[in-house]
Amino acid sequence: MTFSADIALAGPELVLAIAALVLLVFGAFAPRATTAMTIGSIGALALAAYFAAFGTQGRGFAGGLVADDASAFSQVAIFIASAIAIPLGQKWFAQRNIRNFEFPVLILLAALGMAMMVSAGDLISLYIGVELQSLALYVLAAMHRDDAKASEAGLKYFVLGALSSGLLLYGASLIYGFAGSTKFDEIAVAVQAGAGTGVLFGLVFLICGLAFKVSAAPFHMWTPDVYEGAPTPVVAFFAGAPKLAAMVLFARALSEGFSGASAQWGQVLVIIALLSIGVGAFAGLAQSNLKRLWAYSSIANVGYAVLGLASGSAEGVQAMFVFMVLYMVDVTGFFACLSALSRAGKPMETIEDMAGLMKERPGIALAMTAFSLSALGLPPFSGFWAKFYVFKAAINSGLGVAAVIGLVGSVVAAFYYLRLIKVMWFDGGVGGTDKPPVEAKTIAIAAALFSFPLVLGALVFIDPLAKAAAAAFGLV
Amino acid sequence: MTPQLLVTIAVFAPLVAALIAGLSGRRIGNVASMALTTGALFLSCAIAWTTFYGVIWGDWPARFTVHLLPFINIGEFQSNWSIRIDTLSAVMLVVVTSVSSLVHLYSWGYMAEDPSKPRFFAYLSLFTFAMLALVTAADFMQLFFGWEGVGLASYLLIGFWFHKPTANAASIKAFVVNRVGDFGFALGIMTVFWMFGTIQFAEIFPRVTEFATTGWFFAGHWFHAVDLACALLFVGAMGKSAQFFLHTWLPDAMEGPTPVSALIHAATMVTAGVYMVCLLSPMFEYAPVTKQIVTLVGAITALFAATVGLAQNDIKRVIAYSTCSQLGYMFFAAGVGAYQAAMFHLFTHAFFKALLFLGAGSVIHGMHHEQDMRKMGGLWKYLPVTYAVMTIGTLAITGFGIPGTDLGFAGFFSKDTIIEAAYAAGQHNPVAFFAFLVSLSAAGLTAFYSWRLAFMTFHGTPKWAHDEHADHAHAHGADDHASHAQIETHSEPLPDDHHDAHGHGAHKPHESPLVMLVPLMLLAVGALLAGYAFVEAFVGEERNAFWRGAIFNAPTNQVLEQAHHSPTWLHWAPLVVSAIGFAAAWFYYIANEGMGARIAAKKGPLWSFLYNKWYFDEIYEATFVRATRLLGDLFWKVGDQKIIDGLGPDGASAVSYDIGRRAGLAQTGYVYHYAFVMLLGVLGLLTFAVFQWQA
Amino acid sequence: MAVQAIAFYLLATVTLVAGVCVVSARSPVHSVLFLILAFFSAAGLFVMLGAEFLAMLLVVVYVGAVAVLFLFVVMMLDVDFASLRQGFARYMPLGAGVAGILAFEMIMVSTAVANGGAARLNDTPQASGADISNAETIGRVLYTDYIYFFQAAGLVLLVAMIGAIVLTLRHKPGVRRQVIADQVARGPKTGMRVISIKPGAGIDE
Amino acid sequence: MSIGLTHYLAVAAILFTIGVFGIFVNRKNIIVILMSIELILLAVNINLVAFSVYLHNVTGQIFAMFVLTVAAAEAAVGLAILVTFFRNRGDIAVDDVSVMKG
Amino acid sequence: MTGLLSLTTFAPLLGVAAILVLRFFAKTDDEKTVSAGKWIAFVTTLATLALSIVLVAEFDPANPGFQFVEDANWFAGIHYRMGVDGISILFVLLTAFLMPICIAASWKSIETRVLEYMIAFLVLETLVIGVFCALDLVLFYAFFEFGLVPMFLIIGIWGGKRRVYAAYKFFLYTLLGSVLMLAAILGMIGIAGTSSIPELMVYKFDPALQTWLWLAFFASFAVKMPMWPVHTWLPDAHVEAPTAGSVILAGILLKMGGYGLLRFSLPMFPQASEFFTPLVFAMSVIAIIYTSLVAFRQTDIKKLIAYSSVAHMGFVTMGIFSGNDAGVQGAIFQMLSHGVIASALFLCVGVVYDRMHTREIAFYGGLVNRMPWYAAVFMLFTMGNVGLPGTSGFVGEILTMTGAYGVSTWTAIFAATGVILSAVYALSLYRRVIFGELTNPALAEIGDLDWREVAIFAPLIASTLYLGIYPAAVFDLTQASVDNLVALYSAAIGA
Repeated sequence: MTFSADIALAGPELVLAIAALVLLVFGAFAPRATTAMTIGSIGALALAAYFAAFGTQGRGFAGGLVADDASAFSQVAIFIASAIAIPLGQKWFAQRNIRNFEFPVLILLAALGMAMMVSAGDLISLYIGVELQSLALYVLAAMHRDDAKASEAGLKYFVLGALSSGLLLYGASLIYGFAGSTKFDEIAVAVQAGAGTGVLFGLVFLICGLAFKVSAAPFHMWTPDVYEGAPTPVVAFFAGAPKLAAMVLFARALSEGFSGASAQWGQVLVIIALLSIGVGAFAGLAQSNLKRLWAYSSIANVGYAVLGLASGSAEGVQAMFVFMVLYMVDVTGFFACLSALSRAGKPMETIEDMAGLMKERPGIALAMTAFSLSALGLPPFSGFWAKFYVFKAAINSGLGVAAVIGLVGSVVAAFYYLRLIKVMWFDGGVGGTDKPPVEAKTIAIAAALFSFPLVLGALVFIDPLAKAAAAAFGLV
Repeated sequence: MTPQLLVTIAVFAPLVAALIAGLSGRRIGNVASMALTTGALFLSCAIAWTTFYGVIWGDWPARFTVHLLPFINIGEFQSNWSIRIDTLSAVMLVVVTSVSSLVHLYSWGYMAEDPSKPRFFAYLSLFTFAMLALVTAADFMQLFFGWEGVGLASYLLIGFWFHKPTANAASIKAFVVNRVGDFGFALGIMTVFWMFGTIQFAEIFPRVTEFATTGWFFAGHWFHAVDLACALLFVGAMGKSAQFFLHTWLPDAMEGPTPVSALIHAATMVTAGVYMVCLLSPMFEYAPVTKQIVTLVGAITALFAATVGLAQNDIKRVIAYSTCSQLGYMFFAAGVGAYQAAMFHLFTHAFFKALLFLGAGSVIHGMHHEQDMRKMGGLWKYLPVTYAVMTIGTLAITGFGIPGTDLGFAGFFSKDTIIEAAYAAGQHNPVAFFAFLVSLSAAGLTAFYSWRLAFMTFHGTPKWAHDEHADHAHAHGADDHASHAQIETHSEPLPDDHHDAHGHGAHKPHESPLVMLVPLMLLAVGALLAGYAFVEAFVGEERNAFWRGAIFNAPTNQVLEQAHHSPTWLHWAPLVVSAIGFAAAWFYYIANEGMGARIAAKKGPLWSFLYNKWYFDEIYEATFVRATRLLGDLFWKVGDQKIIDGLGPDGASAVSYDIGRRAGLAQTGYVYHYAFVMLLGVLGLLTFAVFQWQA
Repeated sequence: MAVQAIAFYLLATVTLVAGVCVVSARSPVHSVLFLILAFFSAAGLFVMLGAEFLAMLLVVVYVGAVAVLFLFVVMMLDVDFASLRQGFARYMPLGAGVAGILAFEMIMVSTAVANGGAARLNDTPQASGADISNAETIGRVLYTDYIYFFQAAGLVLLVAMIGAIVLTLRHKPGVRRQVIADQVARGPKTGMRVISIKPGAGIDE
Repeated sequence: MSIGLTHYLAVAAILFTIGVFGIFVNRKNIIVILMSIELILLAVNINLVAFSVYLHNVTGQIFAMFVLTVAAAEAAVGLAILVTFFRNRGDIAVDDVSVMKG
Repeated sequence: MTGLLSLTTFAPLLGVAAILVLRFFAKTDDEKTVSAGKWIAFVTTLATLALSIVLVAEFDPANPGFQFVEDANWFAGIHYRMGVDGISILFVLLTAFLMPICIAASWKSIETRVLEYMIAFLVLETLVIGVFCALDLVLFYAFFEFGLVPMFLIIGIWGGKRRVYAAYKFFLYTLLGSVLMLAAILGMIGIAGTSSIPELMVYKFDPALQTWLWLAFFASFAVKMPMWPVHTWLPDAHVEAPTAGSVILAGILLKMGGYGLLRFSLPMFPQASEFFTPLVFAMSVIAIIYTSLVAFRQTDIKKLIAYSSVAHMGFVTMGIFSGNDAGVQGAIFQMLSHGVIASALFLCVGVVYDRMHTREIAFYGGLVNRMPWYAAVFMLFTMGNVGLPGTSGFVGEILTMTGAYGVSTWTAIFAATGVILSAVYALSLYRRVIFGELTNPALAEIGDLDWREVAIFAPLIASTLYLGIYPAAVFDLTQASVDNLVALYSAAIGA
């Protein structure tokens, strides 16, 4: 593998890195050219997506970078989600008179980190990718720096994130020491050869670290607080793409490096999945802040994705891919709705704020209804199909009981989604909501249309792509 | 006109009339509705007599079935809307249409003041249709249709005066008690279906012998197959014909207008049970145990109802219990195998009982809707025609006639045949012998209460001129043990809502209009002659030519034959006991007028027992009705609300919410707590790994 | 060997004790100082292992940059540190218990190296390639095999830089600052305003 | 007795635990929490270096180097966030008033 | 005639589109817009009815298989697969038949958010027809499950005082049941490798597995039916729902449970069905007796009728699991009949509710004095509810009991007591509401049925009587399919 070939493989990453640098410089000199920044960053993401989708595939940089169907699939998804976040956030910050040309740059860098994550073939690129992404997100979370909540959110996110990085690293070090390598393919060989329990303990730490990134229980505690505190468009961003990236990384690390131990990590993942589903379902019941509510919802949903992964089969990974993509649309759309809603300049964040929304803002209310029903897992909304894939995979891998528990959990969770719908549809409102910004509204409605009915057609395309992506991991 | 078309017209004419009168009675007016229904009934009646003649003596086929439309057609479960004509159904056609048409006519006068005449006539015609459908059924489904159809009509007619709470209660009671019977009936039909694989009479009857010796598994036990089926079906008959245990609705049914009582609760509907047993004689003949049951139930009813009849003061109630008792006669006749005798009694009874009821109606009408016999007396002067026909009816029901000759009222022939048949069967069957004893004693009781009625009403000193209020109070004083329904019974409301005005004492009783008297007289002719005219055909030597196989007797069943050769004393015995009954009634109510009232006033235990109808209503109220209410409340408030909802949805959601709240509390907002939880997670997973993977 | 052992135990003890002190010191300033001590002794351990380059790096980066940064922040923020120590002892037992179990399990895992893992094949430490120094060993691969990671790590630092600026850089209100970009962007259209005035109407400013 | 890999690993494990312990035992002082994280990373580095030299494989040292780099970056970001937090709250105690919980 | 089925299914959505366009151009909800919306909804439902009649006319009753089949590959092995057989076509017809009635019944009683209401009903119609036509498990599930949403909104927005509680209860209860079914569906797809219902009907699942699959499906359908003891959502939902909502709920939604049992449980898991027959029988007879007794004690008219619905559904489950011709046919017929009669009864309640805005039985009494026609109509349907021969209620009851008798006489005996009890509660309700003197002064001015109400009741009266007198018309349609089903079932259980 020549260096130029390696470079070709890293196309998307290079595009993003260069774009980030260029835009940073540009922004430093023209901080008010918001539109140009937006267009530039979206263009960069589009170009990166193009490279991801149509660039060459293979392993490069001594195995540190793997460009395959899985990375291509997830990178495209991540870039789209990032591109959506940019105008959403720009508008939101503009409304609060915060002009941050760094915002798109940070998004680009986070996207770059995620791109690294999904194409990591080595523990080191795993770690660096995770950190690149995480650091960008810490900053993004605290970016509304005059807001006590936002900085508290950033702080919590940071402290716990750093702790989780520590766990992850400790696991990585153990794996390195016991397997003799940081490359997934070599680790796989060592595991097959019986690298012993040391590697597996390392794996447990690694799983814990990654579980934090996807906010799976019991490493979920940061999620509600951070979701509540962080700026809504930022939440829209990091509730979706980073989780997809982390899940793909999860899948890749486990399936490429530890396929020989799938029985073991399968058990751990089932525990994590069920805990997440349980926590997400029950703890959400008593919430009134929608962002917190949706945080719990995301915990539960991640539980489903992890359950798919826990199946340890190609089908399970495919399910995870489909699930995460569909979920990403959902959650992005929902937070887009939230960011669009304010009453007399004050953001509407509690369930009670939504009273009578159906009369006042039927478009947004319908969109939110769609997202709620989708998250509830009601057919034919996208969330149903997401769960459909996951549970099918789980049941086919003999995780029937876990699947049933998960399904029952979804019924419990249904209550809080219904509550939101109830408030929007049944109750009378006080009125006086502000006119929603067109960006957020467009994104919200587009996402709602995707979650139903477009999803019925979209799945025809997503299904084979996800299948190919899952096949790239070489699981059976 | 083919016979098929004729009978179709006969069956459907009342329905068409009922529909027209019911749906557009207001538009076409009272008279038109009444004329239409009555006309339709007379048309049916004419056809019925034609059929009767044609089938038995004429050139009509002895039996034929008109298939109209498929009803239920699932595999073997084939049922059709059809009209089955044979001697049995022809007899019933005649009975039903004759009585019904006369009742229609009578109602012109009786209901003259009622504002809902079209509705009343529509109900009557509807009833007639249902009854005709019942008697012409060719399979169990249609039989059941008619069975419940007459129940519906009965319900509607009992509750005709819907403002009266008692009428409503009585109508529901009638329906529900009938449903209890239908419960058995339906199970019987199912048993028949699964046994024979069909519900068509024509297919079942030839195959009964196949099952005569086999068993049938039912409710966890083995039963004799045919016995079981017949017993279940007989439960239905008990309900419809107000037999012991299921009789309670019949007296209350007197809440309905009197013509209804005459038509439905005396002449036709209540005899449907008897009709069914006779119709199913090919089955009952192979059900020895059930026949015993039928005999026993019939006998007990005959005795029981007669005893209760002794102590009642409501003129209609007395006749109602009398009906009950006479139905008992019919049943044990059928039970001992003398189906022909049962049918014969049914036939004659229809005439004289309708006569008695309509006569009573005439009295009530004449007394301005007073039904309490204690407030009558000496009416013969004022209502001469009624008096005359009532006397004929009383003579008929007491079975007056001269043994050894062919002279006698209708009841004489039919009742004596039954008594003789019971005696004949009783020679080698203790149950039948019991029935025989009952039949004799009940004949005496019948005579007593029938003459008591006649004496209290028509003879003695008039009591209707007395001070109304005092008497009224007294009546209530005497009634304090009676059931709720009965207290309210003694007046039929005038439609124009002054029904609770008892102060009619000032008016003199008056004879009824001609439109009421003509039916009475026609029925009186029937009560006089029906027995004499048809005794040979029904139960005599001509019976085989008459029935033409419509009633089946097993080869071993020679009851009727033996009955004809019963000893001479037996021919005289009924007359003697009747005479005793008459004498007693004369003694208490004419010779020592007021003695009956004094006995009643003493409220001796026997009197109370009889007056309160053996406390059946009270017992049922205390058990079934109360249990239903209690269980309903229990299931609702405890079962549904506390247990199912409490443990199920409500409980689960409360628990879930609580868990959710606690989970929220765990989310303290402190970073170190979160870190702690994370580390606990690590620790937990690590420990899990240590134990799980190292082992 | 004994010298090595003594050195190891000394350094290890100092590292761990310093670690404990970092966590438990009353004043954050002391904590930072103990942190520096811990890094120094850890660097000593690295030297013992033969990884001189990393030892140097540890001292330079951590002691020179990170620890100083900490000190700087500690000094800069005017915090009443005494009050921040309340409640320290209350959860000690529970925390200590959990930490104890965790440590036990982790040591168990670490010692599992004796019966499994790639590293058990070598008894002797060897931090460098044949005939080259530790720094050269690293240098040979850092810009070849690991160029990708190296560049990415640079981006991580970039993010940190941007982040620090975004979060902490303040433009004081009321202070007029030269905005070169604005000056450059200023053209005739923004620099000039054409007002048509009706005769005799005057201008409202 | 000779000093082997296990000794280093044990030291790292204990140091790691101390770091972890520091995080949840320091109920108020965020700065110390950040320092605890540094301790954890140091433990990891000891692990990596020790493995590296005993594996005769330089990757571990490279990895440790990146960990150092990232740790520095983390410290920078962490302290920046801390400063923001302080500016908003005038305090760095994390348990006084936690705005978000439940 | 491919496409006809899809057209019938999705025709109501065209109405939805039309209403949306209308609303878009009208901008406001003024009276004219609302009225136009109502007419659009009404005409749409009528058109759907017409389509379904065409469907029935084109249907070949002699063919036991699925007809009008449409099949298109979708994704992940799922097909868009539609078709009807003798069993499902009737439910399509029933749905299409009741919908215009619902729209008409809501004409005046719904005053707020009328367009949304109409949309909800039209969407619901599509979903319900879809349930009966879907031949792919996943498609079926999608239709089945999404039906909860419009109903949730109908109860929640236009319902009574405790509408929110009722709506939640309805939704969550049903959802809990159906997620278990979803698990089973996924398992079946995994094992059989297909989600095609016709293929699964002949696929022979391992008997041990069948038990679990059966239970999961049963959980869903038992809640939907609803069977005792998971019935408590129904009275609440009925009481709170607007009249037309109750009509749909009782008339159609409950039938989805019975349909599911017929379509899935019996043919797909015959061994398990046979194994669980005693359980189902026990639950059925408890439902019949228990809920009848509870119904007897109710003080709310709608609740009483709701409980009686549970009892009547007990006959359905009993009939289905008798697994013989009479039982299965009876169950299907009972569902149809109940669809008509219960709907009519709820409409009867609606008539007085619209006038007096209370459903307390004690409030009424003596209505016959002022509303003779109403009394007559109510009487007819009360009698249908009681199961009087000549009304459609009878046929289903007697057949299901007959069917059950063939399997277990005890069951038939207990079920037959329901015949008595139904008379008790239905007649006492009738008496308390209709008969007696008109004592409540508030009722003095209450008016009889108007022409619109008469027009609503007329088709229901006609079908109650038609089905009661000539049920053979239905059996002719279902015969072939049911025979086939019963034959397969009997063969599978070796009976």
